[in-house]
Amino acid sequence: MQNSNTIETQNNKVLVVGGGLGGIRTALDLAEADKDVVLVDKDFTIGGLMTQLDRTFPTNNCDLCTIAPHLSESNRQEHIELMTMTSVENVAGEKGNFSVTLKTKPRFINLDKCTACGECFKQFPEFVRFSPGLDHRAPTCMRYPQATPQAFSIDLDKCTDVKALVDVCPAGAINPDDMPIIREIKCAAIVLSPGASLFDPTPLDYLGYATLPDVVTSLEYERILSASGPTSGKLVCPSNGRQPKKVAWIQCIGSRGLQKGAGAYCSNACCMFALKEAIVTKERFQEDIETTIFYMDMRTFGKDYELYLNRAINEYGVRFLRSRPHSILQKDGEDDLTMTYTMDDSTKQFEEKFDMVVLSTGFKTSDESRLLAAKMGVELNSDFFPVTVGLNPVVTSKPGVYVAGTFESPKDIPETMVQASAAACMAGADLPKYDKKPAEESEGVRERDISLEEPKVGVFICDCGENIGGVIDVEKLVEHAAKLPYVAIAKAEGHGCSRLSMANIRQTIEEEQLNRVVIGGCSPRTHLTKFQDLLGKAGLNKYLVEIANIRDQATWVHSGKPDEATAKAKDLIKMAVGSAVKAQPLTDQSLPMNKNVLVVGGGVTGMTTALQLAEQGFQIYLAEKSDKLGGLAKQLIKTLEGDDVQAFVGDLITKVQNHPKIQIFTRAMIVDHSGMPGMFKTGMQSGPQMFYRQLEHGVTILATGALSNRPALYLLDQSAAVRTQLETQKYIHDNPQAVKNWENVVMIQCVGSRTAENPNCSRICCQNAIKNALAILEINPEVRIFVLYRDMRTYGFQEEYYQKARSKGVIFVRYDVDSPPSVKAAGAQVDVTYFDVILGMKITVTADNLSLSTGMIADIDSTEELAMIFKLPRTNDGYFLEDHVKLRPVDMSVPGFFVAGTAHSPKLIRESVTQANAVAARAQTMLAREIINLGAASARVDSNLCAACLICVRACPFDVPFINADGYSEIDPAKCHGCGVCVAECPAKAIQLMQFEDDRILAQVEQLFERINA
Amino acid sequence: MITAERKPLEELIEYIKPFKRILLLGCNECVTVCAAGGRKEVGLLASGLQMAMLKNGSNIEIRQHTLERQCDPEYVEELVPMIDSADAVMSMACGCGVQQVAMRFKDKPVFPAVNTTFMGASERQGVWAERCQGCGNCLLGLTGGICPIARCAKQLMNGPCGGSTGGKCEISNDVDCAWQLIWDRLKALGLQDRYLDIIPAKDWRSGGGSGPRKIIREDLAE
Amino acid sequence: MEKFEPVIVAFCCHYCAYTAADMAGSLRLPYPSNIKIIRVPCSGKVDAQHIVTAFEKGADGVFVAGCLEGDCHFKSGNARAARRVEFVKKYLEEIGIESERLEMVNMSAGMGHRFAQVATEITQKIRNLGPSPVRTTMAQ
Amino acid sequence: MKTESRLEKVLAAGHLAVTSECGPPRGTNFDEVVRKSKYLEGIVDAVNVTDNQTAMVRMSSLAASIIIKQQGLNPLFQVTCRDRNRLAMQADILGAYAFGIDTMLCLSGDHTKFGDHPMAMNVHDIDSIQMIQMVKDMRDKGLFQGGADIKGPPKMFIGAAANPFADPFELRVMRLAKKIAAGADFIQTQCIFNVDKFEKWMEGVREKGLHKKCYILAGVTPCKSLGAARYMANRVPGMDVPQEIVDRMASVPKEKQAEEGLTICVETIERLKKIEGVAGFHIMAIEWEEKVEEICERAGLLPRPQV
Repeated sequence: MQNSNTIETQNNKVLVVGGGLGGIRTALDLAEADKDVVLVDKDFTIGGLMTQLDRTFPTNNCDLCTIAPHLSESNRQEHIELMTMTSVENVAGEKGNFSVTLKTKPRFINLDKCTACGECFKQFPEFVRFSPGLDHRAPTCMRYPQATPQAFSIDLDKCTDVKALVDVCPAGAINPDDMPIIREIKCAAIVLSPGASLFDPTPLDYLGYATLPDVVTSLEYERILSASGPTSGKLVCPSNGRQPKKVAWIQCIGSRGLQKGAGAYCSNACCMFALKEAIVTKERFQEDIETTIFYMDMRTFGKDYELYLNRAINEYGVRFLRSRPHSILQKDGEDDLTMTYTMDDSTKQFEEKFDMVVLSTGFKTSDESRLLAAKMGVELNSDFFPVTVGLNPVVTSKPGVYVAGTFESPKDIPETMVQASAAACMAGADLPKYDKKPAEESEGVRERDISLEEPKVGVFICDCGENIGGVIDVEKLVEHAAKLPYVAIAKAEGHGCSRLSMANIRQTIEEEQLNRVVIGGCSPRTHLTKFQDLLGKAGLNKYLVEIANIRDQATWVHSGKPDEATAKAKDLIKMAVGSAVKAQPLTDQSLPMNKNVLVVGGGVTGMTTALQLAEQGFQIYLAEKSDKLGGLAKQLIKTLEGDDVQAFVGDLITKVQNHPKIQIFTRAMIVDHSGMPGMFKTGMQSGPQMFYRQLEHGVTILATGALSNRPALYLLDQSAAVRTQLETQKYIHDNPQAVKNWENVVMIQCVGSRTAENPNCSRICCQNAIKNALAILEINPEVRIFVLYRDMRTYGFQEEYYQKARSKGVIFVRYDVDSPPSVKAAGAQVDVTYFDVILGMKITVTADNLSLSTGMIADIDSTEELAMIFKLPRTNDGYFLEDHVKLRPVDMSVPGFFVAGTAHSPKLIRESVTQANAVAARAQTMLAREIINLGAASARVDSNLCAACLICVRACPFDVPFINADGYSEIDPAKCHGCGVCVAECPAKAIQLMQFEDDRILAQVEQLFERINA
Repeated sequence: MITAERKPLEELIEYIKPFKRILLLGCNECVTVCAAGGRKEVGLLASGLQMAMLKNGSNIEIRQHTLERQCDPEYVEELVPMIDSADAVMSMACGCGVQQVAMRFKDKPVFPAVNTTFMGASERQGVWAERCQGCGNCLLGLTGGICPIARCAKQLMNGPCGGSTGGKCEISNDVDCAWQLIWDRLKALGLQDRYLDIIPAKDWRSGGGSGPRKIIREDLAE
Repeated sequence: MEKFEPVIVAFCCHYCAYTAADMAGSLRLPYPSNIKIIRVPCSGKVDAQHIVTAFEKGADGVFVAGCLEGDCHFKSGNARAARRVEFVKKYLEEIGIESERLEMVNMSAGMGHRFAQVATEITQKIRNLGPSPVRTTMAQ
Repeated sequence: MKTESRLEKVLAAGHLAVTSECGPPRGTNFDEVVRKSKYLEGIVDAVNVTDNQTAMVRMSSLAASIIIKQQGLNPLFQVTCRDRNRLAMQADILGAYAFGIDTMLCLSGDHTKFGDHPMAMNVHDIDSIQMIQMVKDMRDKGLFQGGADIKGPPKMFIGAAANPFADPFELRVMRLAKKIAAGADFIQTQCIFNVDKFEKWMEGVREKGLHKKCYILAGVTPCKSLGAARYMANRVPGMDVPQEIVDRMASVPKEKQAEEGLTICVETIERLKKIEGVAGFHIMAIEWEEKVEEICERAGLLPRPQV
């Protein structure tokens, strides 16, 4: 790209600012929905914060493997233009027609040529940057191996000998004359997800972060644990390199207004973050290490997060201290750290020694992003987070500009992903409707029929610059390859993946009429798709290519031993040829897409989704179990933030009822279901006569909601003075006079939640209590309100309402799960007796009103029935279980199914609305397609061999195989995940996994040992 | 289903030592289902024998073939074209299959590769348990659908012996007391008094007591 | 006879072990060239037959590498693989091949170091064991 | 009177009967049998002669019974279903009766697993209840099970075993009823340590009036040592030795344990005497025959009545 100011005219695209996980998700959702995206990131590679994490809660998965596909995916999408090292200079225009000036810093490296061979980095590490950007304490040459783009960048100012630098690059990719590029683009909408930075504890000298090397932030600890981190995964104290015996975490650093410069909000993710680090630490070192978490409230309010907390306590023996740390210091002549702290139930000061202390630092908006907001004309709140409109947290004060992720407010990865998708949905809706470009296959070349041909293999070997060529003699390799059976031609191909070479290979395939191709180069993980596309263009079935990974598996790891490297490369190529010879053309499974949508559940979530998708022109069937729309929200009056829920719901209902594209079924009951993703058939009975009809639809969205819990505890339904928070709210609203006469009000938290029967946290109750407490005080400032709680879980900005309630005199008293409060009837009132930890005595309050925070429980009956009919997984407590807790929070494991709102887990309205929009976006990625491509890697049963033994049926991790009417095992390619477990277990050898057929695997084995046997 | 288990390799090697060319047979019925002698096991055994023989210094040639059902002569006919190129046959089918092959090819030594164990049902993936002994005169109607012949260590037909403890058989804690099961069933069905009828001494003729058994369906038999 | 160099087949699952091997590459972590990787979608795809055949053809060692326990991208494939490896180990003993020649290992995609380390350790172990009995007899 | 059996006479006369047992030697030693039986002479009404007890090969119970008969005692000929098919059983019964052996006990027999021939086939051609029926028909109808006439049918006094302590407990009384219905004249029970549980069982027995339809001899065993008590408590299937018995054995020094064992045994008998429906005692002093006399003495069961 040359340095001229190119002026864009089209405004039919979305600008996404920030290439972190959220930005990538937004971009992918839009792109997969056939919408154009410009994704800009100021960094050298995309990936953001998550690429620095070792493992993530609550699955303790390794992130590299989970995030990598997403990154390369985003690189491939033809709808996405990726601009790294780029920042927003200026914004003009309005929703639907913005023009944005972007500035790209010079990388001094031509991305088209660079192969990330690393030569330049080897020679001039001091000024060549390979995806850098780690925090100062965790330097590592590589942030993660799947960096996108796979390219270096150069800090030319530091460069002393430019000539030498330029010459060192075998690909001639270094361009010292590279200039900053100013570019103006037009777009219809903008999504901001630049993320947030983390609180810097340096100024807090009493924590010793600046002076004591063994005091680290949670992210730094993460780097130390990470396999790709500075210590390559060895846990050691930075000061002395010894493995710590005692590690402590201090929560709420930079959050809840606790320290100078801290945000007044709760940073939302730190509790789980610390839990995870403690658990992973325990997992790895068990008895050898002691882990302690110093905290005020454990805020594990997310889906199944409470279980995670219980595991930390019961299984891993992580120690929890409800306390306020006072200072950390290192006494003279001691290596270890001394922490002084006070417990919340006494004023006594304690001292304890630790080898390492981890500060759970919270989120903070960065100056850059504040600047960005200013440029965008986005209004910020007192915490410098964007003010969002009404009940939709991704909508800013500036029409056409949307926000997602930690830039919007502190949050963890799943919520970031949800918001990212929601933002994609909102932004996508702003795009002008335009005719879809012709689908790819039309431009693709017609495929050559090779069924009658002898295998004719072409072997192309990359030197990948020094990477391969520098270690082994590629020409020798070519000679050897040429002699292999079925090989018609073998060539050296320089940088095989460079545009030039790709063209050569394509030409050779066509001229020589090759019918199999073997590439000797790098990893199929990163490059297979690239070469598959190439074959397609050359008129060959894309599954006829095989890659021998002679770079990552030979030259890179045996560089010191050229002979061995050569010998191994020969073997790898021989194996690849053997496998390629057996390769057969495969057709991707594909189905025509039915573009109708079935939305189950007519609450806020269901209606919101329905509306969004209807607006995009899709036919919606909205099925509601009860006789009217609105769901649980009908019982709500105001949100904590003061939005009028009834007005909102009423408006939503009218819109839905009047929308031509939405067909509503009330008293609807799903009775049967069949078909596959993109072409479902669902039977439903609805209306007073339970009239049956079958709907055809391509996508199913579950928004069946949850129930408000009502356990028979604390005289609920026995004394008139006892109400649920829901009822309290209504009562306050309807009887202000009565409220005026109240003297004492008590609220009990976690009623029927966080118990043995219902172990999870209901998430909404703490803010409910605060909401009602404040409302009561509005009417009757004299009343005394006692809130009996276990942990106050007012996450995010709710924390500020919590503080407000405290300052207004609401009395918060913690009770222990083992000694809950007791309630006795006292005439029209009730006597509530609780044990006050701080006073150390029992106290009885005669309350005019006792509000029970009963929270939510799953609608077990409906979810169970639907789960059975749709064959969907559920959590133990009866909520629908998403496919991937972190990366696919609203997708179900069965393609074509999505879940949103309280059917997923307890939520506030705004959170449900966000998920509803997210689901709309995810659904569009499917609905945009004309056909659904299911890939080719699926298991196939040979019915002539099948003994119907059921072993595959039992072995399949996804319950896909079944014995069909003809008495043979049948595997639906649309449902098969392609793991091959059934293949390996089938006693009749009746199953083969396409692309990984047994004869191909065995061919590799045979080829490998050919030499030995000969 | 008939269940079977592969014989120890040594025993099999002893059988085939004298031979150079082995035809290794599988069966796609019961032994496939109980993972003892299907195509997969045939492949595994072929490799195993190959290697083991190699260690004994002899390089043998093993041809693998799996029949749809080795206990039916028509299927066994399939072997005609390949039988001459083998010095001996080893079959992973149940005893019936092995004999069927032996009967068909009188001049070929035929060896069993599995021990045919019992008629069983699969309890779960990879677990099979004995359920029937083919006594030829089914008692299940009297015993709540649980067979005391196959499942009681003493084949007691009139109730549990003194060794029944905690629902388990005296011979092992892993074995359920058949009579406990029967009793529980009868109670569940409200048929307790069934138990009081004395089941008379069994006529074992139907159970093989009077030599090999045969079933003839006149209408079908030719 | 010149110094014995074993040939070791590594069946690596696409999502974790194979990625870890790539990472060992990009981190330039040397390990013995005796290791030859075969890529499979999931360690659960590795058939007992594949392993046995590898030995039959002359492998001195085999290892199956899957995701960390509980992290299998196909839920439980790695657990099944582990059970299968145990089964084949017993079979190898029957055949007269030391079961130490076969191992199941687990690693996450990030663990380039672990891959290199495992590769080195296993190679060393097989070196000490010497050539597989099958291979020696084949040689004669 | 169905038979000439002394045991039947004693019981019919309403006396508390006493039986004990004598395990044949694991060899050919004739005198060994004689020696053991001498301990019991005049002490008991019948001597159980076990049939390859605990599935260990011993001198055949038929031969040993004959020897004991020749010593002037009354053998109680035991036959299990484990080792013989119905032909062999009937043949032995004829033979036994020919030697004047008129009392027998029909058993299923311990499983071979527990003995010294675990590899042996368990015959179980018929089960114990079917055997009782068979013997009854031989006696009362004079027919072989095959249906043919017997010339001189064996007039056997038919005994069966019952274990009040095995599971399922509720079946235990019904099973007894079944044995009686099949033709059992008397019952010898498993050794009783848990008298309460036995009492519970007897309630059931009395409810059905079974104690009127046949004689129930309560089985007792003296513990030789703490080890023996523990062994019976933990190892022997279908045995119920309450913890307090074990503790009581443990509470005394090793050299006094045998004595304690005898005392417990005697106390047990005393308690059992009080239970309605108990018609006598079967004292199993395995390899301790010499003590049977002392037990009977102390339990006031001597002298034996003349009938």
